[in-house]
Order: sequence, then structure tokens, then C-alpha cells
Amino acid sequence: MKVRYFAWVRERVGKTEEDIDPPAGVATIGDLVDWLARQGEGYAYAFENPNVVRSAIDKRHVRSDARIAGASEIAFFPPMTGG
Amino acid sequence: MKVRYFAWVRERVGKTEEDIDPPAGVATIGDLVDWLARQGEGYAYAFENPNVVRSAIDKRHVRSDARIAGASEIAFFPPMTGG
Amino acid sequence: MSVIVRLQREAFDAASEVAALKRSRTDIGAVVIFTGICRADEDGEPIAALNLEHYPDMAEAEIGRHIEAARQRWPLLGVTVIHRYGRIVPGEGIVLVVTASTHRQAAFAAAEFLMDYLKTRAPFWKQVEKPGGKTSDKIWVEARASDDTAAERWKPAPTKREPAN
Amino acid sequence: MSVIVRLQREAFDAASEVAALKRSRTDIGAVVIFTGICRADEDGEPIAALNLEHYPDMAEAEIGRHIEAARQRWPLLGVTVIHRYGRIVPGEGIVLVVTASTHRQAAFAAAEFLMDYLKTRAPFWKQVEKPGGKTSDKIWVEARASDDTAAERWKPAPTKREPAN
Repeated sequence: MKVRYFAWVRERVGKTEEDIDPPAGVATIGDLVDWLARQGEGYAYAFENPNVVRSAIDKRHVRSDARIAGASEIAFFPPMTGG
Repeated sequence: MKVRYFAWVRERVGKTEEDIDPPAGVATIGDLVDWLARQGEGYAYAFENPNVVRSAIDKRHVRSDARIAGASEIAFFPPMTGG
Repeated sequence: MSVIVRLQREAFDAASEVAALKRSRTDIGAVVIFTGICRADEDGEPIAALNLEHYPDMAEAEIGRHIEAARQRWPLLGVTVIHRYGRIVPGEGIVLVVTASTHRQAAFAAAEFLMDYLKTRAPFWKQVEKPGGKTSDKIWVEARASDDTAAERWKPAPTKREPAN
Repeated sequence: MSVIVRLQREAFDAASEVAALKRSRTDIGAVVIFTGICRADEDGEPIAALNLEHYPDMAEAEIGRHIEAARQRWPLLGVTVIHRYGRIVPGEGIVLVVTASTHRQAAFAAAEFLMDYLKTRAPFWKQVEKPGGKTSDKIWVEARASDDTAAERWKPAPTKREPAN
């Protein structure tokens, strides 16, 4: 599945997007955040406070208990500051 | 003192304004309405429901218990429908 | 702080009023513009025009007092109120309220406050002109109870009584 | 019912957007226009510009969903939302919301509702560019708790849970 990063999450991870293949057992957004946070220093920094980072599955806001099965695009980003 | 009439109060009285000299004892807006209502058919029609007609003294909204002593311009008009 | 109140017979242009209000200021973060427009029907009946009568001096004073009350209540950087009188045909603007502030909440609240008060306290009276143009087809618009209710919500707690109703 | 959503790098012109929304309609009695403007300072510090990053497809979908929610809630005759991205200098507009209805209450409420949601749910992120232009002087704007509070007030009673936070 494709993962996209925005704003300071993007800067910390060092990528705008990537294709990932998490192991079985990574079932929810929360699981995915835990797994990503172990993929290197930048990821650890980006997700150091997982409660701050927001997430979307297929362009809809979701909470950390949302299941990722069937998702084609997952996004992580800081709280929004538009408007 | 000068009295001005607006909208359907003006149409019923048949005047836009006039100078009046009410007798002693006409102390409040309510007294003045009672007195005006006895000045002819048009006045009686304009003030037939005194609770509907609004009033102002010197360009400020007032209630019927407001005292008219010292007023230079008194106005009577229907509920406002601007905006 | 720019405050502009104008009562005029002519049409107004919201864009140029906003440009005048913003001129040379860089601290404005939010502008709310309200335009009240003459509709082609009133209570389901077609209309040819609205004719607005007003009490000129009092209207200007009353609008000024409500702008002052809004400034006491919200941190405003600019307010413009334009109210037309005379004959207004469907599609034309009747009233324009522009409020500017650093943040949006103050601008929205002040614009709504001013409109609610203009509806119930500014001395203007609308008369409907029906198509055909007979004098008998001129009808004064009745005040709406919902407008009184809207204005009520801004009233302070009833500790001190105002002289007016 | 006209619904327009545009995400664009270029400046917008509120007057022409309103003219497009009103075109050939005579049932609109109230138009509310909100413009969010880039200020020359942020938290008391001068800024050179804001740089807005966004998530294009999701931003458009999310704004569309909130317009749909507003239409369910208020009798609207037209809605236009334009949100800019890229570099925006002080004095320029960032976001435009236009709502039209028969009466003013619906137009005001829908415009405020849309702005409160755009602030907290539309995927845009502002970065402040300080005067001087060093990379170290680019700072992401932090979300304001007051914006979350503003959005909360529109939530329905918590009988059914939405999937998102």
C-alpha cells in the first residue's frame, strides 16, 4: 500500500510518499504507526508523539483504531492549519 | 414640539410632520398617543392599536412611559422592517 | 479603525467598500461581508420593487450607536454599514455590512449582531410594489417575529434596564 | 443550487465569484462572504509570507463533504469555497467562503460552519516564512485549540459515532 506524508511529518520521515509492505499483525493505523516508528531515526522522530499525528485512509480522516485492510492510500500529517 | 410620522402611521395621519402644543397633563409618550388619537379620524386609525406603534424622542427609541418634557422632536412609526 | 455609515439612494459596490476598509492595513486576518438583496418574491407573491422609507437623522444615529456597541464587544479593525432607501428592484442590494478583525470569530459575530439590530431597530420601512403599479398594490411589509428573536439573543443579562423597548 | 470548490495557487476575486453565484437567480435574499487574509505578523512576530502545503485530492473531497453537510442542515441556494496553496504574502486572501440563501440566518450559519471545519479538518498546513529567507526561519504554524472548540459546537448529539476523530 501507498503511504503519504505531509508537512513536518514529511520533513522528519524525509519522503513525500512510499510503498510499504507491513508484516501480518499490523491491522490498524495504530499498529502501522508503531511499526513505522521502528523503521529508522526519521520515522521515530515523526511519530515520537503518536497522539499528535493525524491519519487518513483513502482521503478520509480516521482514528488510530481504524483497520487498514483494503486501504490503497494511507496518509499521516500534523493537525491541520488551513482556513 | 415637532412630531414626525413614518410609513403607515404617516399615511393614516395624513401628514409627514406637524408642530403640536398638547395640554398640560400630557406628560409621557403614552399620554401623547392618547391625546393624538382624539385629534381626528386619521389619528384614531393610526393609533388604534397603541402597542404596535413605536416611538422615538430626539432620534432615540423610547417606551410609552418615557417623559416628553424637553423633547424637541418626537416620532411615531410602525415596527421597523429594514436590513 | 475605520467606521463608515452611509444611507444612500444609489446602488453600492461591496468590493470597493472592502478595498477602502482594508487600505494600507496588514493586521486584518478576517473580513465578513453581508449583503441583503431584494428578492423577486415576498411570501410567495411576485414583486416589482421594494420602496424603502427611512428617518434619515435617526437611522444614522441608531446605526452609529450599534457600531459603537459592537466595538465595545469585539476587537474590530473596521466596520462599514451602507443602507439604501428609495426604490430597489429584485436582484439589487439593500444593505451592506462589512466587518474586519484579526480573527474570524469577531468578524462573524459583529456582522450578525449588526444585521440583527438593523432589522429590528434601524428606522427603515419596506413597502412592496406589486407588478402592474397600481397604488392599491403597495403594501407595507410586516415585521417578522423571528427578527425580534434574533436581536434578543445579543441582549445583556437584564440587570440594568434600557430606556427603549 | 450552485456549488463550486476550487484549490488554486492564484489569488481569487471575491466579487467575480459572488457575481457567478448570483447569476440569473432572483430568489437569493442574503449573501455572506468570508475572506481569510494573510496578516503581516503571526503571534506578534513579523512574517514575510505563508507557504501552504496541502493534500490535493483529500482537500477537495473533504471540503465537498462539509458543503454537503451544510446543505443538509441549512436551506442554501449557493456555496463557493476557494482555498489557496503555495506562497501567500501579507494582505492577500488565503480562503474564500461564499454562502447564499433566502434569509440571512442560514447564510451566516453555513459560512461559519464551513470556516470552522476548514480550519480543523481540511488538509492544509501553513508554514511561516520569516523576513530574511533562511531555511531555518521556516516554522510550521501550530493548530489552535480555539479552532477545535469552534468546530466542536456544530457536532450533533453523540448518538452515533463517526469513524474519524
